Amino acid sequence: MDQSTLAAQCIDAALAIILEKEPELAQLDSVAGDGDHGAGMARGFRAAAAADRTGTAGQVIAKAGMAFSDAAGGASGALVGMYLMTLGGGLQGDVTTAIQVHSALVKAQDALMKLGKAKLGDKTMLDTLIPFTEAFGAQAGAGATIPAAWGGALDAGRAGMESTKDMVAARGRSAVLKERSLGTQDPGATSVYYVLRAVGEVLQRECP
Amino acid sequence: MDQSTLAAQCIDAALAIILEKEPELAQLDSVAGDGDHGAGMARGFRAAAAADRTGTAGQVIAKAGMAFSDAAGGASGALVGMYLMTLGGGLQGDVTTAIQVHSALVKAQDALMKLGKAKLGDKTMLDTLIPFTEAFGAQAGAGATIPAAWGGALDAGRAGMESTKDMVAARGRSAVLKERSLGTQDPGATSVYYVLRAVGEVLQRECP
Amino acid sequence: MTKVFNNPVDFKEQMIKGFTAAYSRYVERIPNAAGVMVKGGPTPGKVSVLIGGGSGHYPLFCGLVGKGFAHGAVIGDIFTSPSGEQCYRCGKALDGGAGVVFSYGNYSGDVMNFGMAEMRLEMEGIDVRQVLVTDDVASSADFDSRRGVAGDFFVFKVLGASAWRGDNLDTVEAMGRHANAMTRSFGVAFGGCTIPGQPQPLFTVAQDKMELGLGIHGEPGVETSDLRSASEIAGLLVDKVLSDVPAGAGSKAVVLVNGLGATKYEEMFVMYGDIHKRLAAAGIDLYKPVVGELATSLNMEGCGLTLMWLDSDLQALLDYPTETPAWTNV
Amino acid sequence: MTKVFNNPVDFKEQMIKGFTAAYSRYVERIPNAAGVMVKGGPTPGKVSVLIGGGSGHYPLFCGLVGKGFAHGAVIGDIFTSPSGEQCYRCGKALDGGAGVVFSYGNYSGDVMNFGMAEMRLEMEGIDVRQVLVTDDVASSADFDSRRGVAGDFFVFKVLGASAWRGDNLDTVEAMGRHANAMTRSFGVAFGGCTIPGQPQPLFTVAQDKMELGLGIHGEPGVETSDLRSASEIAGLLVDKVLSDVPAGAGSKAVVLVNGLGATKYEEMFVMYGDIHKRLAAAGIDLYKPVVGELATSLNMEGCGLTLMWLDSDLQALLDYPTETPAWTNV
Ligand SMILES: Nc1ncnc2c1ncn2[C@@H]1O[C@H](COP(=O)(O)OP(=O)(O)O)[C@@H](O)[C@H]1O
Ligand SMILES: Nc1ncnc2c1ncn2[C@@H]1O[C@H](COP(=O)(O)OP(=O)(O)O)[C@@H](O)[C@H]1O
Ligand SMILES: [Mg+2]
Ligand SMILES: [Mg+2]
Ligand SMILES: [Mg+2]
Ligand SMILES: [Mg+2]
Repeated sequence: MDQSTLAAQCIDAALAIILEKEPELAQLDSVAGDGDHGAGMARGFRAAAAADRTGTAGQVIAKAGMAFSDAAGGASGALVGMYLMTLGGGLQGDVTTAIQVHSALVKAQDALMKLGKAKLGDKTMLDTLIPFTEAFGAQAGAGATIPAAWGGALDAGRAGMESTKDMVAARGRSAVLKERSLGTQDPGATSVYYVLRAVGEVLQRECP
Repeated sequence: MDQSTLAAQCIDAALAIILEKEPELAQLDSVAGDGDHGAGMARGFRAAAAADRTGTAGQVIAKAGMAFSDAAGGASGALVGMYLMTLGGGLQGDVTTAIQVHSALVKAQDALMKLGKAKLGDKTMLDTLIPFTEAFGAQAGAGATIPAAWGGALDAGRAGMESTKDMVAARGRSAVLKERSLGTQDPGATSVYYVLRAVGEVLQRECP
Repeated sequence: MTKVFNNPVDFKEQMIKGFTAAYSRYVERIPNAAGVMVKGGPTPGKVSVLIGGGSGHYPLFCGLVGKGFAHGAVIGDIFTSPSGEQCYRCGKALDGGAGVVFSYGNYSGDVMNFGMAEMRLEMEGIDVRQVLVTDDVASSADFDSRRGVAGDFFVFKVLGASAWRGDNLDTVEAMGRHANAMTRSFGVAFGGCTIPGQPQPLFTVAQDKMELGLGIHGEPGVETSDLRSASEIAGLLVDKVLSDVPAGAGSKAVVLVNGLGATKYEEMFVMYGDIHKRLAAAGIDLYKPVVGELATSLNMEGCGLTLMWLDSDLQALLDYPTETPAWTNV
Repeated sequence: MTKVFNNPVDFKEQMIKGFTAAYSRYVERIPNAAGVMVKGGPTPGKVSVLIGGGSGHYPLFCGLVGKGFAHGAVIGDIFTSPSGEQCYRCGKALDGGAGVVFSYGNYSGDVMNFGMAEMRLEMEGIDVRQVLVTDDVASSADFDSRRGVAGDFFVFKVLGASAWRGDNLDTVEAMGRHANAMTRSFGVAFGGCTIPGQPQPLFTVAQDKMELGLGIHGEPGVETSDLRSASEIAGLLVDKVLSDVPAGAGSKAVVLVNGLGATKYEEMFVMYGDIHKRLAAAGIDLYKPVVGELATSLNMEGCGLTLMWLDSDLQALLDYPTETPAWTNV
């Protein structure tokens, strides 16, 4: 399978898991937010999956990101859209090593942080992303393949996601409600983990 | 006890029973009406009980009717107010016989019918009033005292009230809903019966 | 639920006090009466229009008092006609010497109470006319027996404009009757409202059902049906209203999609797209449509469609400038 | 419950279609964008004001587009900021050559998306300014971190009037910032709203409780308390708003009691009586109070109090004539 098809399959897998989890995400966002996270992520990935899929894997992801951003709207539309656009832009030409992927993941994460001005522990999607990307980097440094590094980093992402339960939101809509968000997992951290896991399954299956 | 005090006591008794039954009347009026019958009757009798109580029994009742009408508003405010005003006007001077009372009841009933243009069987308060007044007249004709005639006529009033359950409304707000009012006792027929019964108890107690 | 009140028994009086405090730039209290009138009172030598009914329908009735619209409103308790005494007092306060038109939705309580007030005023030499609004096609096959719902707005608007521009009593009355003859409404409900202080809504509707032909007093509809999509509801409303096009109607009509309180603007806009298309397809030239809350029923869930077919008279009166607490047009 | 919709996924687009069909006498669709603009588009040589945000808040945002008010509105999905792309397209369509002011409530999604649009437009040589509304005293002790609620209405009104009367970009921006600096709100909720297609409201409030410091996106409040009487709620709202009187405030203030959707007009009037008395007792000269629905949250039960303290600049702009679908003043 060529890399752009693989990228496209990852986007399809993300769409599938988000559609499946939409009610759960809506519910999580209604505790201290406005309940639209599930619908927004679904709109975003529907548009991403319908975007033009010509060009390199990086281009496919970047175009998906643009479509995502426009369709989803909201904080997560801007953030995830920016992330995907930067990720795509970071994946130049043929991508063969986990090191290459890690460098693109870091760039995308930096762009997201610059846009949203949040940091680790603020109870956002970054609490999934940052530990995932760090673990991915460690695996990549130790010479793991892309699917192996991805698969190996998921546990860190999951732990990060789960840690948001005990956090008080410092960014985004929920920040106003402070302690009210305690005890509930962050919707963005949750959706991002689901997407990472779904992408990991595609990589495992398609690049054995 | 003089007759105007007696009249005042009847109004107090009416107020007491309506306040007790207010939730039931509200509930009955909500089935095919607008739910305000309990509140309206309560407002009406509160005002009636607070009205000037000088003069003859007839004058006390007429003034209570004026106050009732103004405070209650709505269909029942106009109808019951008109009824009490006419009833008071019909009770001239010293009232000693049931025949005298019957003639005033008939006048009041006629005024109510003229104002509301309803007739027996239209599922209104008239379905309590008309049989009650007729039975009262029969007892009066047979020589009964006022309390005896009143007490003896109550069963006819109650039967009339209960008969409204099987009627389809032809007048008032509920008329629009037709069959939807079937099975529910008319709120106005119910409140009027409660008032007649409460007045009967006062008469029994005070004019033994 | 209705949650904001003090003692339910004082609800109406406190509401009038708050309303007149907020909108003293448009209205003033009618002394010793449950009513309000345009600031400065009636204009000597001109006809006045007195509207009224129970409360719980804001902006009906008091929100439509002001320049170019109604001269006054008599205010009953929640869903309860004002008493004959109050109608009398307000009618009397509003007479500028050229007569008063009473206008209200056709409910038996209102008919009796306004009727008694008319009798008293006529005895005092004040010329009173009555224009009853009977726009709800769901409520009866017989036009004159129908109740008044959101059509009140258009009929009052026409009456007010006619009086403010200086028409005589006969003309104002005739314009109002003509407006009513040209107005039709039909509504649906998805849930009942709660009278202040009551523990329960007046009626409930199952999640997957709706009521057809609702009133604006928390009465349930005349029929229950399955809940439909916005497009299907639009079709139903249009069909019902167009099933009874007034005799003599031209093609132009002003259109109102009215919310009853808890069915909100966005929902009504979604539905309005289909209503517009269907009315246009039926050959109707839609004039200045309005989507909003002009005749509510506390926090009832539901909405309705009202059309008033226009001729040049009615259109001119509809466009007559007004300034009131709830409605301003230039 | 939100009951009237077709496919929830198409809700926004169908709403925009219905809105523009109903109000084509005031607005037109911005081509290829989720937005509307005043009929005829921007005036060459004049500053334009673009407001926007998620939908579910009607008359915010699109209902306030028209002469004298906002030139355009960019429309997001229910409670969801419009995307950077849509903000960009609408901003671009609205530039009349003298620059564009973006104004919206301060929510992180809106800040990011309008921010990205600003960057793109500036790259194309269009001068863009941003006026964020931060009126909700409940949301933060830090003024600039507060979210925008019903204060949107006054800030937009001032911005629109300043632009329509021909002020330059610096002045329009300065007037808007000044309006925001002088505006404070606080709200309470009695029940949550339901997003179209969702089976449950976003939050529920026990019958005998209320939420203090609610948002207008169906977020619960910052604190739960026992349900109070109308008078006590009035006292609470006044106390909270007056706990943070802006520096430099004079004594005159325009007052809004805003309903969130399912708390109705009569309830708000009952409460308004006490609000008026308490504000007057605190030495405030109340200017043109409004009791109505100017910033809703679908069918949420709740209401809030907003004050904008006035000087002669703000008063003149507030009084500037407007004609929009949801607000007209002469
Ligand atoms: N500034 C931020 N930086 C990173 N993530 C954020 C930020 N603000 C919000 N988020 C994430 O976005 C999620 C909410 O997304 P969504 O509900 O779509 O946006 P909105 O708050 O506009 O309704 C949060 O759960 C959080 O993970
Ligand atoms: N035309 C009428 N004649 C006699 N009784 C009537 C008439 N219309 C209504 N009623 C009585 O009034 C009752 C309703 O009273 P109420 O709820 O106070 O008035 P409204 O219909 O104005 O809300 C009905 O149950 C019925 O008994
Ligand atoms: Mg959200
Ligand atoms: Mg009733
Ligand atoms: Mg009633
Ligand atoms: Mg959102």
